[in-house]
Amino acid sequence: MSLYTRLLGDLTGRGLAALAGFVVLLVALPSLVSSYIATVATIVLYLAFLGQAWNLMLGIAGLLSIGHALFVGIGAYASAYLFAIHGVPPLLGVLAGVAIAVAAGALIGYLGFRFAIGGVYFALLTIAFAEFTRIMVDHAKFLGGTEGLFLPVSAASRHGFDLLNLRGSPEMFYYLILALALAALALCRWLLTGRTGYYWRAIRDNPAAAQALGVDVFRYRMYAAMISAGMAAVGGVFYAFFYNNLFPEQVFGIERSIELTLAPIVGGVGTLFGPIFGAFVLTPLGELFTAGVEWLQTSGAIGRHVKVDGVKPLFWGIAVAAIVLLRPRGIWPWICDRLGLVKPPSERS
Amino acid sequence: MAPLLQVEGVAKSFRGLRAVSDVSFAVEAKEIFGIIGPNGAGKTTLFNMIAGAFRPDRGQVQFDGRDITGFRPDKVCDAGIGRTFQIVQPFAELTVLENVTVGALHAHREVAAARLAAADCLDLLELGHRRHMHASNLTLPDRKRLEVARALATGPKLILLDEVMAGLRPTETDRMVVILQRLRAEAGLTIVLIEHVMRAVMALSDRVMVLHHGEKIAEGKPEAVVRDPAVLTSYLGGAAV
Amino acid sequence: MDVETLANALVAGILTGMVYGLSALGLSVIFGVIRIVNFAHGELLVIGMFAALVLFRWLGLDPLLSVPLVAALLFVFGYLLQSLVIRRVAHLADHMQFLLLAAIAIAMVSGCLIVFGPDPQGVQLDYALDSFAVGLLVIDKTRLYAAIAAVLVAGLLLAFFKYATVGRAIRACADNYLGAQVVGLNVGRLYALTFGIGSACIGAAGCIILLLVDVHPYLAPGYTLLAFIVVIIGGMGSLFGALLGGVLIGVAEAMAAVVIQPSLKTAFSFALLIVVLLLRPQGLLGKAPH
Amino acid sequence: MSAAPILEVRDLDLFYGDAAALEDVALDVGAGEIVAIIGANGAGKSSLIRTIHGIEKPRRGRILFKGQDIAGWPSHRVADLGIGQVAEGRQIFAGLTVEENLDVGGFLPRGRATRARNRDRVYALFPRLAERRGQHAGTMSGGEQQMLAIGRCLMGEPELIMFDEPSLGLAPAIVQEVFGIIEQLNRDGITVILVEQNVAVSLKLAGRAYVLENGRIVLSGTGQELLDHEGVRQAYLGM
Amino acid sequence: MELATSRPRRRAVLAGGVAALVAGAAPFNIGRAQGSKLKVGVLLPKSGLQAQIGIDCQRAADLAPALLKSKGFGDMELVLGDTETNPQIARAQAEKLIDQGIHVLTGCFDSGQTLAAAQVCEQKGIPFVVNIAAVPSLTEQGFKTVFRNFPTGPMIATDAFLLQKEMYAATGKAPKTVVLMHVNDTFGTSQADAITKLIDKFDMPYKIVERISYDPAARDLSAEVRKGKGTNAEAVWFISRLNDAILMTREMIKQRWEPMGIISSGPGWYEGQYMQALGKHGDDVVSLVPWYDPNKPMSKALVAAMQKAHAGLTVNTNHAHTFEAMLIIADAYKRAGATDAAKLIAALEKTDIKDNVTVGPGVKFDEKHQNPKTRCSAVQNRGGKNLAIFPAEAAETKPVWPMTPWSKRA
Repeated sequence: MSLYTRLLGDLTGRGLAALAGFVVLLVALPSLVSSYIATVATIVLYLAFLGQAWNLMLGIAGLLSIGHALFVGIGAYASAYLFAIHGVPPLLGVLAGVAIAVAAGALIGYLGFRFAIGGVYFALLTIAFAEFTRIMVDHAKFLGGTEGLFLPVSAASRHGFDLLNLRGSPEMFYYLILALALAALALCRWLLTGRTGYYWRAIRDNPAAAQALGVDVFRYRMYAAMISAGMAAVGGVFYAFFYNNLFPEQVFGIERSIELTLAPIVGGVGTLFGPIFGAFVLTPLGELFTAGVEWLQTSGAIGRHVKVDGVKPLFWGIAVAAIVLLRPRGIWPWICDRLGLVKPPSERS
Repeated sequence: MAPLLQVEGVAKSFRGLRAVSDVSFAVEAKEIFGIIGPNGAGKTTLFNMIAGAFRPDRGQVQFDGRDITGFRPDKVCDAGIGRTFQIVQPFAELTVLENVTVGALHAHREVAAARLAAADCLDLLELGHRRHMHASNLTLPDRKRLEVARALATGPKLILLDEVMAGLRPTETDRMVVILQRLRAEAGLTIVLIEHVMRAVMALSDRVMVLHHGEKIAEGKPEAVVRDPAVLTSYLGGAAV
Repeated sequence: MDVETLANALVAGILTGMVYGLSALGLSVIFGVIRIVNFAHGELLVIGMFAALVLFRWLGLDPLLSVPLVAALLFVFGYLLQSLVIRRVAHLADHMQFLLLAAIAIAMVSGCLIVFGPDPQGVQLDYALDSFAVGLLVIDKTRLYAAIAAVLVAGLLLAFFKYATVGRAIRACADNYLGAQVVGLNVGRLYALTFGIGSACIGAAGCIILLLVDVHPYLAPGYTLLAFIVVIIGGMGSLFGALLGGVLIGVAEAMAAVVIQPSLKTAFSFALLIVVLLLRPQGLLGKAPH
Repeated sequence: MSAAPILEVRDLDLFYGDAAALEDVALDVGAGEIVAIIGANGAGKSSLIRTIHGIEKPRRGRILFKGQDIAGWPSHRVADLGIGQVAEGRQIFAGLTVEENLDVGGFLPRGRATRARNRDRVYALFPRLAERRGQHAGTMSGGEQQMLAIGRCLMGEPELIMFDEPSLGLAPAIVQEVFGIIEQLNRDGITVILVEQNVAVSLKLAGRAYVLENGRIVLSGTGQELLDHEGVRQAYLGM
Repeated sequence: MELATSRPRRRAVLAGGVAALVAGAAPFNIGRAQGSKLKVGVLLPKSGLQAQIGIDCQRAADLAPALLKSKGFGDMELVLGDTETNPQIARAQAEKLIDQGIHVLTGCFDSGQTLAAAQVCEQKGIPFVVNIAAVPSLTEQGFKTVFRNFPTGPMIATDAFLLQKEMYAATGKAPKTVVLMHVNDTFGTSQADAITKLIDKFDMPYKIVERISYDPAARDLSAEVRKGKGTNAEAVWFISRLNDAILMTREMIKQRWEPMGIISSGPGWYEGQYMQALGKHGDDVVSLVPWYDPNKPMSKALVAAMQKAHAGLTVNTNHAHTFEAMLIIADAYKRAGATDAAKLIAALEKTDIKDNVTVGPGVKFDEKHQNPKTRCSAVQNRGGKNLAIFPAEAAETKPVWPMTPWSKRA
């Protein structure tokens, strides 16, 4: 099978056009909008990237992780520590971060699989590891502890472009995360259409039957956990160098873990484009609510001193609950069907 | 020559209830071997012990000159034994072709080759026209056939078929009998089957073993076994009522 | 570390742990029967605390006396939540239930934030700063009262499940769903009742905790995690397990704080959780899955 | 059929997703009868019982119990009309005591007022349950659990009991005992639907029987007619 | 709002819809006409754990434009942001404020949040006058656009030792042992580090017997207090936030821990809400903190304005330093005569204000953009008010030391 068929073979003409249009739009975006919106778009792409990593764990290997911030944090802290303290460029730091995260993913996966901890229990195991790590990093002086770990910035990074050291302008980070998100999409697609992907989907649907067909279920589940952790760590490196500051609570906190599960769940677990689509719905939705609340304030509909901090997350929570109740398979499969972007199985090669 | 599959004195209990006690039998290469017995006789438990789903409490399973007792299911498959499940276990979200491809990937490195081989298996089981349906939408008889196709696609030397005829109409049963006979003749496959449909058992089996309450009560040519008084009693409930 | 400090920490840990156990009971009941992991647990607790706070401000009601009122309020809330919302996602996968409850939780916290603001608020009772001295021990009054109240409420709940026919019917639903349908139990209504009872229990715990802790909306996630740890250690669905888990965590945190370093104490809870998950995933008093 | 029908099933279809489990099923059960339903694994016997009992929702068809159409009713309402079920695998409450199991069985409105009396009757019928009333049901033997399942069902004062594979996993001596109880309950006036793999026994016990294949009724007649039927003998009796 | 009316065509949902959503999220302030007013971004934690403190700081910022205009400074317009007590949101909010066209930023009270915002300002070239934040790295990293008029952690620690010596000498009562209890966050940890590092330089009469760190989000501090009491130290030195300060005090009373006195360096213990929540039990705590000099004219103006706006509210560190940051900005704007960032930064570097609010000779930045001359005071809670007790030149009353035991408070 050619690379083209493996990556894009399932798309209809309309689907290809939509994808192409989407990519073109994303490439052109920074020159079209204000820097604030470009930052929002960067965060959207970052969440889209992490969503795909997380999706491998649940959608593919059937493991619900609510502690994925652990792997993100490992990538972030490892690369930032090496860069800020020892001057090691992130291009090397990413290797260290990924290696540690993959080892952590392997450890958690091993414990989860070998001790047959499934479903909600596995989720809590991941939370426990993430929280435990957070508290440990809180007390790790060499990582800055609660005082935070800071990467040096300067005015030079306003317009600069230094990929080796990941120092540069917001545009550089935008295109970097765009490239990463698209690469992640291609990687997942490539894996899914190959042997590994068949095995993963079989294991997700029915592990006992897969095993009877000669699939080493444990090994392939471990692959999923490790790849997912490794990808999350790459996202963590981006996080560290984009934000330039790391605090344990901000990096490992359970809010971070929950945040990165939202896009794939809303978009559609187990689908490839779902996490990306989910991110593109959710983050702007949140920003919209913020803008809406501000508008209500400036227009005088509600007073400046009314407690409005809660209004945005209140609507946001209601919106997400509505999505779960109305489109439990996620929004993306529904859109995909309605618009005819993907070929039915009978037309695939 | 040693038999292809040799089961010696295997036993299994669940919560103190003996499901299988000290059953031994041997299956020669290219033989079709039937296992019959009333529900709850321990037939499926016996299969699960051969296929690695349960580890026997006692006894040994030899296959192709190797001791495979207590192997994991995937290792048993690697050794050359394919199996179907009595309660069908399709990959519900995958299409029929993809279901069988998972099996075929055991025998073929490349996905493309595996898909071709899977398509062949489907044609053989007369499921070709359903290849793009999702497995969850198949009728029960088609799911049974899918089970067989998937197990076949792994390229086994021996296949364990657990009630694959159940629910088939008489004509369909006859078709399946022909297919299985052809598999033996053309691919040299050895078949061990659990079956309630006596018509199929009688037509297919070289030898039949009868289990009752976890114990072997008879073994031999099918015509002889069904006249065995012990067998008749077990089926007709003897003095019950 | 001297004996006096250790003894005091141990006693305070046990008393606090009983309150932890009560708050976790609600989670355990709901999970044990409905198999729903209530990720909005801490939020319900915070709502209970705010309800008790409002009753204190309006009527000057001691939170211990408002336990029945707040429990009734949360019962209704939980009953409606189950029968109107959660019932609809019962057939969905774990992660969808998790997301729904997380979304509901966020909405609830935000609602509290809008109504009550972010500041910690507490009740000032006449006996708030009193304590008893017994030999080496100095036991503060509120903590002792809270523990007694927690044990009473927990005892009431245990008696309900043991002796009331409705309680037995709920246990039957938890034990065997199909069996419950077969004997003609109205499982949907019993589930709603269960969620209501679990929520009432959380509400009672909220009133009691208000004696010890000032309430603010952001308390919620911490209590959700705490209850999870307690329940998993004790055994999901086991009521005695929840109480035992609560006391264990209460003592472990108190001891870790005085012996090692307070800022590390929650790490011990998580480490304990990991160990229990690995060695005995069903929890100390939980039953092994069938 | 000798007596007036207590249960009539007409045009019943049941689907799981797109797959049909029952198609066009029709059957009649007269008051006081024992009716057997036989068929291979997966033929739809349990699905039929679950649909009658309201646990599965049919796509089409009518289920008339004493003239009232109960198709699509939830199981707690069906049970309260007097339809009981002794389910496959017994489905007792393993973590509850024997007494608590019976208590929950009498939770139905129709059995609530007479709960104490019904319990005494069950204990009289199964003295072994009385001996073990405080014991956790999960710790009892298979036979005792089956007695408990039947006793629990009786707590709801059913007029019709559907037995699903009552002999499964039981030792031969116990199987005989169970069938003896079924006969006795029938003599006491309870109508019985019996689904049983042990085809010969159930045909001997039943006044009439239906054969289910692939979700359709393909044959019906008296128990003896089916015992003598060539196709039934070949398919289910191993001869 | 655009989005509500122009619904994207279905066919183009994938591409156009996303663009519309993103575009729809554009804040309304973009492109607002630029007036001659100086737009000052005020970024504070107004929700989350530090909400009350952020809101407290905001009160002073709100007073500043009118008060400073009356003193002859130019027009200033405040553009507000909320960090939600979260450095990441602080960063995003800083970007958003800059996008909204602010000329200068002030904030963020908390060290972590301030550092995160400082990175954005540095990257975008926007001047940032820190109101409160003590972490040394803020002025050690070589930021070109960041200015701080607040003492660094080591400066606060140094003053804390000096002021204590002064107090012990004046009262003749010094503890021999002290337990240091600090909240485990950016401020608490860096402050505690500075204290343990510097103590040997000052030949203090006491030893620090134990350093106890606790979780800022802790719900219940009974075990923490128990551990502190168990050290049998004669006095206790806290570095806290508001909520934990209240909880700590209650637990100390319940556990009948009667130290010689409570010293605090940092927020929490001097705040109005603290004294309100604890009443008589909130008295006698000594806070060694940056403070205003009640004798300076500008301070008097601030106190008067605050009395007018919020009757009963006493001026504290939060107000003094937030207001002074506004004063520094107004002063630079006046001298620069423009809203241009480069000119403002140049003017800020030449700042030399004598008529200020806080303790010390005035405001003048060194080459690292730190005001090295700003000083701390010792203030004591007395009858619900903060009274300065040291240094002598900025004192209002005599100290109560040792503190009145809990059981003997009327």
